[in-house]
Amino acid sequence: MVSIEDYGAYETAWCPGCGNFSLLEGVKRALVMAGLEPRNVLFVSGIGQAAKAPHYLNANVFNGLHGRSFPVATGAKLANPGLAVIVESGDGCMYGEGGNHFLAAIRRNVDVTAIVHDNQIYGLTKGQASPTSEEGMKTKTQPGGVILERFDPVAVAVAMRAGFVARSFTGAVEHLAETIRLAVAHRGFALVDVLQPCVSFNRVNNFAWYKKRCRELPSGYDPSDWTLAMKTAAEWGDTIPIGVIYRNDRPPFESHVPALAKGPLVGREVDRSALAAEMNRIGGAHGSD
Amino acid sequence: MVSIEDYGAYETAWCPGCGNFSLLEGVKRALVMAGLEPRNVLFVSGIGQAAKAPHYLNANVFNGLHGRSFPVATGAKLANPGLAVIVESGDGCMYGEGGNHFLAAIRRNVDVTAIVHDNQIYGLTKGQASPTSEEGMKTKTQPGGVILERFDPVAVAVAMRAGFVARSFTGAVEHLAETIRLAVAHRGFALVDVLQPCVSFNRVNNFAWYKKRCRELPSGYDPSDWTLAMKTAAEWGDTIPIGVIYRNDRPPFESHVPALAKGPLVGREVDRSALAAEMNRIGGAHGSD
Amino acid sequence: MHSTNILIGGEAGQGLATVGELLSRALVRGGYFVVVTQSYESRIRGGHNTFAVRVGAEAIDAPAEEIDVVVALNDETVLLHLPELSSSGLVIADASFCDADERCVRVPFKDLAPKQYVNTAALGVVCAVLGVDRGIVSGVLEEAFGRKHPETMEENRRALESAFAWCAGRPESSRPLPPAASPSGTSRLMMNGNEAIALGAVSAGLRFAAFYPMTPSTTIPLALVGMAGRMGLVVEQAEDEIAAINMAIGASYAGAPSLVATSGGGFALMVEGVSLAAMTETPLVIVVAQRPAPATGLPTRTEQADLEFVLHAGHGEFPRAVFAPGGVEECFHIARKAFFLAERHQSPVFILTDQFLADSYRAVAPFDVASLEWVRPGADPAAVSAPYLRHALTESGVSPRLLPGASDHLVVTDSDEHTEDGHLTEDLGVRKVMVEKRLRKLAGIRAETIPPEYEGSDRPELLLVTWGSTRGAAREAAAALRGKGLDTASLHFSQIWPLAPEQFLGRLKNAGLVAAVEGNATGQLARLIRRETGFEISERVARYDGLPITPQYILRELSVEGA
Amino acid sequence: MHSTNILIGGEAGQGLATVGELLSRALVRGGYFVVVTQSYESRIRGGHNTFAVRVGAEAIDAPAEEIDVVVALNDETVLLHLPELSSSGLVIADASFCDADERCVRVPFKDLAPKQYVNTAALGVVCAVLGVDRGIVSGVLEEAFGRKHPETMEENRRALESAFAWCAGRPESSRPLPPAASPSGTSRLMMNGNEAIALGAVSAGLRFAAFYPMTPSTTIPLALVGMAGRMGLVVEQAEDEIAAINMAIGASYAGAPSLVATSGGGFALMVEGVSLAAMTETPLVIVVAQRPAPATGLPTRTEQADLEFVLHAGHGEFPRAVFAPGGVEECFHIARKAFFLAERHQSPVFILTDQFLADSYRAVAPFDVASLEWVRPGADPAAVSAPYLRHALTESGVSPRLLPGASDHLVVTDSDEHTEDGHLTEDLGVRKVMVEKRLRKLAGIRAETIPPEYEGSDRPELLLVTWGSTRGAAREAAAALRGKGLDTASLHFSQIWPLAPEQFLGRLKNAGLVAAVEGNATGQLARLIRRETGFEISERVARYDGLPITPQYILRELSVEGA
Ligand SMILES: Cc1ncc(C[n+]2csc(CCOP(=O)(O)OP(=O)(O)O)c2C)c(N)n1
Ligand SMILES: Cc1ncc(C[n+]2csc(CCOP(=O)(O)OP(=O)(O)O)c2C)c(N)n1
Ligand code: SF4
Ligand code: SF4
Ligand SMILES: [Mg+2]
Ligand SMILES: [Mg+2]
Repeated sequence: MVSIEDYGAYETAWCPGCGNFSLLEGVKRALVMAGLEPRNVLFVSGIGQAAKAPHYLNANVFNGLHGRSFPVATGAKLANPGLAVIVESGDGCMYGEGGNHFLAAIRRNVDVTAIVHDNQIYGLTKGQASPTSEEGMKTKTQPGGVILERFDPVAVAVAMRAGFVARSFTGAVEHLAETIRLAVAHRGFALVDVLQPCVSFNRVNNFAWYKKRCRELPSGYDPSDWTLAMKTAAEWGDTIPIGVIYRNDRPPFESHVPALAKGPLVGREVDRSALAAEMNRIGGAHGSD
Repeated sequence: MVSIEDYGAYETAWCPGCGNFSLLEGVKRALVMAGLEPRNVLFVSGIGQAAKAPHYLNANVFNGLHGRSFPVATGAKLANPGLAVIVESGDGCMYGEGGNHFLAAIRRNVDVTAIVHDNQIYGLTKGQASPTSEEGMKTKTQPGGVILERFDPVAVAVAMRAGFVARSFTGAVEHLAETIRLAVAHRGFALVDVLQPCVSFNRVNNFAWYKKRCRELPSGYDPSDWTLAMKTAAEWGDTIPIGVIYRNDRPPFESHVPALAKGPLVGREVDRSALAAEMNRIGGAHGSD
Repeated sequence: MHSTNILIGGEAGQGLATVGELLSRALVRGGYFVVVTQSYESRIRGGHNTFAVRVGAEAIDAPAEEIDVVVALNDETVLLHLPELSSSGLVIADASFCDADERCVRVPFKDLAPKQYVNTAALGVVCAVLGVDRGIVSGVLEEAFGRKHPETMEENRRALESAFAWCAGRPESSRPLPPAASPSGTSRLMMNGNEAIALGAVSAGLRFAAFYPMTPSTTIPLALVGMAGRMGLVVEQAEDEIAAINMAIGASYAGAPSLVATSGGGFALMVEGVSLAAMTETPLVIVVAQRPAPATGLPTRTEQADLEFVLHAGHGEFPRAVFAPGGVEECFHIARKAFFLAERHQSPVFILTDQFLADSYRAVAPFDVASLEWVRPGADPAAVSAPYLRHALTESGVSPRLLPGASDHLVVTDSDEHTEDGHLTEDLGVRKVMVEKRLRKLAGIRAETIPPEYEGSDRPELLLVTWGSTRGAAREAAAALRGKGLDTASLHFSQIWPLAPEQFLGRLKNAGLVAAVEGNATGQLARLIRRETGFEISERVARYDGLPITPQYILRELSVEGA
Repeated sequence: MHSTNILIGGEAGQGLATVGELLSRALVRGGYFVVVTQSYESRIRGGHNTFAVRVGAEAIDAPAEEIDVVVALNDETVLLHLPELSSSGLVIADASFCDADERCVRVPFKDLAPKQYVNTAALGVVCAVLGVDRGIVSGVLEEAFGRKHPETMEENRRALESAFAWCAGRPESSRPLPPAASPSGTSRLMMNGNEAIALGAVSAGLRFAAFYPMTPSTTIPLALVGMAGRMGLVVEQAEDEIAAINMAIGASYAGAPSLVATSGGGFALMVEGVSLAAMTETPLVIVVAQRPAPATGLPTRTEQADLEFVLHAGHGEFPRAVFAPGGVEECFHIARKAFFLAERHQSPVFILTDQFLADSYRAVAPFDVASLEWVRPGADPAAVSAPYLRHALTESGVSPRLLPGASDHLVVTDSDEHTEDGHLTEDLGVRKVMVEKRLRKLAGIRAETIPPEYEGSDRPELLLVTWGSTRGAAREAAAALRGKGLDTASLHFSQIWPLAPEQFLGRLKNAGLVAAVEGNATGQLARLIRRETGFEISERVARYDGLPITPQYILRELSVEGA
């Protein structure tokens, strides 16, 4: 039986009071609830304050480039579907630099879970607007206020009929842990956008701001109803719904790939006689084809 | 008065029977209807069969890299808002390689018109799946059929509340020309996704396939109703709605930029005394700041 | 070197590549050697394309310029290529295309076959003219269409027959090839450079490839896709090149030997990923199929102008290997070597090819796949003590690489500078030793450098230096010059980096005159050699018009008497 | 060279950079010269950061290692930096941090000021210790906080005063600076390298900049954003670096002089765009602020390891210029030159800086902005005949560039190979002349190459070769060696490409021993010089631990007797 201690406890490079601490806690609890052992978990992250998170627990870790965690996770999962692959990074990383991969990850539907530390700001680079920053928010680099419309990852993911779309909040650790657990259990792409106060740079969307607005979905909410989900996703104002907003049971990418029917790619032998046949086919040897 | 002859007539490198020819015709007609002279029009394109289109009419042309036409257009428009800037490229270019810029263009809402030749295939590179290819479509590189879910540019654009979102079809040149005219007239980002049969590589979505499905929006359709638009955008099956599916009147990016209040950036003088003040402010000279 | 050069010309969409491939296949099956040069435009229909097959009874290794037989699928082909026709050459064309020249074989195609079988008839005519065995041609045709389009096979057969019959009555238009040195029925295969790379990669254990389509690289993933199911590969079309390289890195990290293939502009987008592979010490094979640039350039033509770019691609300093196979067989062997090297030194390894070689079919002896070994990624977890340090400092710079999930050892790596255990660090002392650790790996890579291939006397008057696909042209030009009495040697680099000057510097110094023969405008290998050895190569043969370097081009550019 | 080195240390978030900046500003206003070295971690709070101010009464140009005054905002600072303290040095710290060493000035901060004004008190103490005029310090403080936070000004003032008062009673802890050579009230400005680049760019006519945040480049767009409204600039944060460079190319094409600034990994993503700028012949200035790599590396530290990368970035062959300013004033002038060069030769121009220089405040004489010219993009449409050919073949390779919309002439350009009118072509003859046209521009660029700066005797025993930000350290090391009787000279490259060997080869040959001093592990400039001249630089001083090269580091690495 795996326990929360198996996931360790480490010093972090985060600011005191940051929402990242609860997020880390929520992730660990979810993994324990899921009964996953560290050796079978792979965290893939990008660059940013959020992206440091996997360094603060015990697991396999590939901490790659800013914005590029989805493709790395995709490659790793396809090579070894036995790993539980979790992508964890910030809003800038996943929706800004990595925007195109976000779209592709939804469409490709590989069985990875994306946990986004959404603090609506670029933390590590000291407070520029991120894609999820509110219109009008003032920063050093946007002194006149953000002009671009806020990117709503939940709305876009629902519009694209992603397999699993959820929102949570670091101020609700139980909810967060449970949501992540569900996301990890989901077979296919799963998004958990986590509202996470940044005490150093985001003075607008602070803990109180989120706390006041976040409202769990009513019991009986049917996440399989796309129209309802789209309407729910559009709510972002005095109330912000948290929970599993949309889900469907599209089979994951892996289930369509013939080569994966026989198990992971890792550790396979080369079938030399099959290879000889391929060589002859390509080379047009008599009678083959 | 500008006439269609002003836009010239050129030999193309397209396949006989391709939908691109009607699309070119529709574009020219729209420009004439809009009363735009070639010298004031800038086409920005990427790479692909579609992206060659601007070479086949008279206008200013920046034919850039595969996938990168939005940022080039953004820069050019901000430098000289006096130009009517039209982005014209293929589905692979705009939604595949250029996916992240597509998201940003919607959010940034610079006054550019995007005309996408959506043939649901990569034409120039000989028939690989594009983001808009139908699930299950077989190609040389997807011999088992496309696994990824079809990217729906219209649905995503509506979900993101883009300023102007339309769909048209090369088999309806009048409709196409009028739709493009409206898009060009719209102040802010405007998308016209044009269904365009590729006779060489897309055997599924051919002229007849589109012809049978494309249905103009009913008169009285209210494109300012987001919920309705979202529902309409979701229709893709036995009928495919064409027309202006969604629009709003968010002011364009340019209207928020102080430097553009005084006109185009092009041709401005350097204000040397203002510069001296900035130097002293940065350098901390006595009494400035 | 006796050879016959056949050029098939027409518009894109007319099926000339199919005619060319079938002709080549028939020739290879007949025991001949071929060198195919494909020249096409960046469009799907129209324009002017050619498919040239140079045929030799003995081994040949370069394209030729003079044409012996033109097969013209349209009138433009006649117009464009008559000037290149040898005096005893022939043009095979529809009667309506060609009348001005007595070298025309005016074929009444509409009498020989219905419109959609004219290409088959043309194939028949050219085979008959060359004296290719009819049985071989129809066998090849059968294999190509018999199974896929049985309904048309009868018509195809008939078209072929009427072509042979028509030719039988025109002995004056016969240009029989000399008998093949190897008998008909030989087991030689026909393959182009990209197919050979794909096969070599799979034989070396490739399990994962990601790509975004880009000419002239796309036929590598295409070949892989073609065998993915049967060989157990995952070959994924990515949303862009950045995704492609990052996917491959992820797959390799997890234990699947991985490859990406692209061309210049696509590779430009992968550059950050190259640096990531180096920092995380993830094995990765990157194929860059060169085409003329800058930017989109000439998408379907050939060039060798990305050597310096690939050699320095990526921010920061790290070891890499760069190969440039000189022919199709070498594509296979170098692809294999690339995978082993990448795994052994946990570094990015590059294969530089180009459109000419990528598309150039050749006759190759079958590879001995029955005895070839493959890469087995990762170390034995049992042999590793706890705590496991993914980036442990070692003398060679190479640390034991475990695979995630394979044991209780956790595999941690980071694109930030990291401690031995893979976690990010701000310790500047660690930084220093980690830089040194990574760079130490270069010595190991250098110890395996393929020596450049030298051919010629010990103190030649002229030495031609080449890399990559120009190997054959330079060797043939050197032989031609020797034939004319100029003592000429050739030095070919199949590996560009790391260079091992002790392998070749003496050769450079011993030559009277050294000329670098490169498919670029600035002499990139020559510059590199000077940087590494101080030796300045004074003469250059440069080509950058999108066409491959031929022996004749070299002779012309050197302006050697009577060439 | 007499100087005093003050190091302020503490955690991120403690405000040490503010203390450092105010101290530096006060010193500059007092007529002193400063060289600031900032060292920080890639985090927002915690860790260990330092801000070192080296002060001289005469011009100084390099960081120093030995510390004369430590200002410790936490106890870790005392621990870490005591070993670097000179024997007559001082540690200014809270009484609770420091007791073991008699060099400690144990300040009872809690008696001097409330907690949130302790930094101001520390500023007061260090200024008092150094003998900085109290009026100047309080003026600087007033300017910094007076307008923005008037409510706290009184407390700030009081903290400063009690600090001065407390020090007045402790003459033994006084380390007065020698009088400044230039009188107080001098008009010298304080500025770092990135600010100087931003100002230089705007003075040269910059109208558009696009960026994606990346340390240590971000302060360039930040400086531009700060003046955008008043100077009429558009400065846009892009969705990624690919967008940034393509936006800048679009803006430049349309007529706005444009810049992008980034660091290694971000630049890696721009590489395809570089090639596009070259192919479309669009002027573009690209600033690459170097930091340790590969991959994410050490995001906030310094290095000079992207020279070869930047020099060869982009597929295909095309001309470019690469600059590497040696100091803050040069950042301004080189930024200006970059814009003029980019416009004149319609090519990408690079400025290579690094974290050290980017963040290094210096005292600089105000630039003569009242008389400086700026770039006026585009040719006169009236002087161009129809049909307008954007890429007309010319002897210099430069074609008249018109701006779209400025006249009836249509401006057409293409990332594909194109004809003179800018439309895409498959004509291989055109290809050839277009390659040559573009490459011809290099001669024009080379004619403007900044000669390397030489200092020393004609036949020195030792010659130190540097580029970029290491200029000052090498010059100071050379002077020190001369002081010790070793005839040492220095040769500094502010332009890396194109090199003009006639400007410097003689210097290299005339020196007894040549050492390349570079902030990288492989000696990139040395390799380039060998490639271009054949001259092999045999000695190397390399640094790659994330810290800037200091004069002391050079002396140590050269292991020169008694250094
Ligand atoms: C290619 C590239 N561009 C830019 C950066 C600089 N960078 C590092 S983190 C970051 C933003 C981080 O924001 P986010 O992802 O929201 O994470 P947070 O710090 O807010 O948790 C940026 C721009 C980089 N490392 N690589
Ligand atoms: C960076 C880069 N990657 C790949 C390519 C190759 N490429 C050229 S066009 C194209 C696809 C074109 O598809 P689409 O945009 O749908 O245009 P179509 O040809 O279908 O009109 C690709 C992949 C390229 N030119 N540049
Ligand atoms: S900068 Fe913001 S997000 Fe990052 S650790 Fe600090 S508070 Fe958290
Ligand atoms: S390939 Fe398809 S899209 Fe391109 S020109 Fe031909 S038919 Fe049209
Ligand atoms: Mg963030
Ligand atoms: Mg398409």
